[in-house]
Amino acid sequence: MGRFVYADNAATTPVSKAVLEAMEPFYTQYYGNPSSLYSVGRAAKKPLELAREKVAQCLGAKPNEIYFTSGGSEGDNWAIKGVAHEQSKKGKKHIITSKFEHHAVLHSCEALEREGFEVTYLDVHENGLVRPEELEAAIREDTALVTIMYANNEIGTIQPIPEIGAICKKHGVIFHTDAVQAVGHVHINVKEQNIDILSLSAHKFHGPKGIGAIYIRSGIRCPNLIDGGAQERGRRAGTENVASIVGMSVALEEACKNIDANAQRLSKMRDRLIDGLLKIERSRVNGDRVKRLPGNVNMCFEGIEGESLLLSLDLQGICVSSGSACTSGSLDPSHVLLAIGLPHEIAHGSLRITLSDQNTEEDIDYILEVLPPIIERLRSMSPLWEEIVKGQKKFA
Amino acid sequence: MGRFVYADNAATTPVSKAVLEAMEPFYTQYYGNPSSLYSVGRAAKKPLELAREKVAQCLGAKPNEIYFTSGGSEGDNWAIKGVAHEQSKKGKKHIITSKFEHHAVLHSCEALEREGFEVTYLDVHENGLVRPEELEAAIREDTALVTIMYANNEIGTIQPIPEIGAICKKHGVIFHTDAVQAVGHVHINVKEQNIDILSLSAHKFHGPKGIGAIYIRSGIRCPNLIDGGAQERGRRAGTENVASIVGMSVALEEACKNIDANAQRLSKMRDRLIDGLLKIERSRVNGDRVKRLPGNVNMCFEGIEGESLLLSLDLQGICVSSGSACTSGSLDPSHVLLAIGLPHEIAHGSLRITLSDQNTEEDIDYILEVLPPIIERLRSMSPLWEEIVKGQKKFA
Amino acid sequence: MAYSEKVMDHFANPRNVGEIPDADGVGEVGNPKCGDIMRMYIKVDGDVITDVKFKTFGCGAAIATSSMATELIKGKKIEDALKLTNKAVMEALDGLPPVKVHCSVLAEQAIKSAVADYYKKKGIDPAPIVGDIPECESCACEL
Ligand SMILES: Cc1ncc(COP(=O)(O)O)c(C=O)c1O
Ligand SMILES: Cc1ncc(COP(=O)(O)O)c(C=O)c1O
Ligand code: FES
Ligand code: FES
Repeated sequence: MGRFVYADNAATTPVSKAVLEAMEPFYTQYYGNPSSLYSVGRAAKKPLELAREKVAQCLGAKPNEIYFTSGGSEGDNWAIKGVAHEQSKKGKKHIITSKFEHHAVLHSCEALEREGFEVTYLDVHENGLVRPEELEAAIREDTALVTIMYANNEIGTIQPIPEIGAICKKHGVIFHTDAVQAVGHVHINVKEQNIDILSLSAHKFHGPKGIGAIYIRSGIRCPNLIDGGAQERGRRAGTENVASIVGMSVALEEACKNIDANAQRLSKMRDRLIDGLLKIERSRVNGDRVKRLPGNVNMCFEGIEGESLLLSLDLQGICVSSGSACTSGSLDPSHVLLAIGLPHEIAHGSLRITLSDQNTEEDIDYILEVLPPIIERLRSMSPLWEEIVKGQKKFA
Repeated sequence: MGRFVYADNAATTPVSKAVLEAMEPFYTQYYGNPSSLYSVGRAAKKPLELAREKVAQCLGAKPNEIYFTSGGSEGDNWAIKGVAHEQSKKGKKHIITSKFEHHAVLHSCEALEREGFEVTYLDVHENGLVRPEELEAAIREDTALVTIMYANNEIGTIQPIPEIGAICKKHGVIFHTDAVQAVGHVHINVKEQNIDILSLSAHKFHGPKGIGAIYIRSGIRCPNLIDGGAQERGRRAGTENVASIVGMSVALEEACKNIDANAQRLSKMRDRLIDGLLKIERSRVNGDRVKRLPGNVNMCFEGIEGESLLLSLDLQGICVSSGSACTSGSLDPSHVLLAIGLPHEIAHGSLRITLSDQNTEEDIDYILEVLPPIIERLRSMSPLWEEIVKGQKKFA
Repeated sequence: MAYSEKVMDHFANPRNVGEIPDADGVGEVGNPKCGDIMRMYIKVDGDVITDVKFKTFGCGAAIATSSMATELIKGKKIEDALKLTNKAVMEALDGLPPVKVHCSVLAEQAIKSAVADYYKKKGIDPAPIVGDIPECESCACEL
């Protein structure tokens, strides 16, 4: 195996050394319960509040608008189910979202549909973008919530969040965004962008897994998902995971400090990779090429099945992912790729390469060297490819 | 400061060295998303399933009955709200619990009351124990759930769980127990004890904070609290916190291996401490002296206010608590002490000392040396004490 | 979901990949739902399968089961090849993750349909000899 390249940073990122070092003392020395009054408890309380300030600052929020959660999924569930239940008291039982949200959002919406809520799933079109005018047209008298992700986790497209925020504000509708893929990678300011609730997850920006945060604009009513003790000002119970919270804040601070430098460097690498892979015949890029996350490459190769592609890459030391049904164990290919209009057979052959600041130009060289022969080999074994080349099978 | 004694292990415990060592590789090497197919993902998946097996084994459950959560509060909310909502479809909208459950249970029940559920709060009497016959009498046709904690977090009393389990089984009612304080400290076998759902939290047995598990007997319907990805067989979404999960399993295995030895050693230490402190005039033990957790000491000293007592102890390097960690900051005395019939003034003067296997006989010596003079000093400053001594004020 | 070393070996170095231009029987099976396609070519001498090749569009398990299946029937009598079940193929691969069981069904189907094609070409009704070609159960039930 020549080289090891981890390029699945949208799935999760390695914890940085600085983050791990920041976490350790909370396991060994300051292990006290931060709600306790004595020394080892107080020693854990201050860093907890400092972490809250850091997270708030990175989002343009106030510290008392930040609540710590166990990750992005909890945040999405809390925001969507909470606001929906609260608004339904006023008879508002309509939710607007998009067709290609993360399952934490989609399945929360589906749970609400079973309770009698009505959900509008906005089209994301071929480029993977929600159209603000379509969103505005979907708003009704009884719309309780708009929930649109900041950036898509598979194809990396960045939604027109400020425009959506302005529309929601104009119509007095609460706006939640799942910003799990965006936080730490693009500039976010919840006040300027009129975001009412935002969920994030630490492990997407070199923080630990199992920790996240939610921003809830002060004044917005969003009943608890997890009731109990008085932690998080009574809005999220559970002994605080101080080590992970501190780790997250260090990771986020680091990411936000370097947003511009990383974005510039990564988008250059991304574009070089895309251009190189587009030389492979019958390949295509999924999602808008410009309005996308700096580190996101998502492509399809006709006649190729995604799982065998990623297993082959793994054998060469390259970690990437595929929206193929075969990887997920479900029979349907990625709902994201179907939402942007890809036919099943092509959606089956998708490849997602997601870079972080830890990747290098050499990584790109290596992928560009290794990938084309793998495609060739798999195609030579593929009965489908034969038909495609013979023109018996027509693709988009 | 002479000595440092951490004796608030019911609030949280320090992570053991072995646990921390077991966690580290998942931050630095095996950081992959366990749902991924490639090497660094697979390397995280196996330990995750091994951890599930260990946890299952410690509870007498099957691995596919264990789901990882973010802690005890999440587990309690999931179990109670989930079962309640499911059973309400059959018209069952009555819940039985006790007066001195943890707030994660009580506030979940209150949230359900606001939705129209009816809740019976069983008395726990002066000894802090639910009476099985009273529980049986409270069961109705429309009882959806019985939720009784395994051991109380303040006074450490251990409930008659096998009896309660048998009664619930007999009447076909689902039985959940918040076993956060019990797991790793007393023998639990969910099958033999007829427990249907059990929640636990790692940081009470030298595991990390922010991670826990729930056992749901196979066949029991308990809809999701957190919807989303296919993790935990589709029942609890969110990228798995592998490091903490592995840490928890190592901690639990260690605790369960040593239950008998620890219980024997700790209960001797506990009894020596109680006997020593009872020599202080006008002191009393809260909760049954026999049916209590091996490491739990909970006492009241008349004329003493809890916070000043614990701050004084902190100045001498002793970490203990008064009431519970999550209630501190509120003005009301502990609902647990009120539930066992203590008047407000006495409940205010409670002291909880909770030992773990890391405590020593020297710690007990030190507490016994330091505590009496503190009580004396505080009493000498207390106008209440004056009245008590003069017999103007009568206490129970 | 993790694959055994055998599966990875057969995936990385598949045996008998390719086509037989003058095959005596060709079977193509596929599942429109999950989009996988497997094509198997056989060469027959008397009642013995003397050569076999395959082409597969599918996941790692699909490719590995194709490869293993061809190994298991090469040089065997037709009647023995027809007895090969997807379970036997899976066992030979040291197992498959539960969600991948259906991929091995494709391999069993492909062999049977190649043999059926062989008989058809000879003007013999394959139905009584080949029997039912199994349906993939996974296609019907939810995973
Ligand atoms: C009995 C009991 N239940 C639930 C909890 C909540 O657990 P966690 O803080 O891990 O959410 C605790 C401790 O805090 C507890 O002692
Ligand atoms: C867009 C998006 N939302 C939500 C999540 C869920 O976050 P977590 O796994 O931390 O719960 C993820 C990633 O897994 C994501 O990419
Ligand atoms: S070929 Fe699609 S899952 Fe195996
Ligand atoms: S063969 Fe793929 S689903 Fe049955």
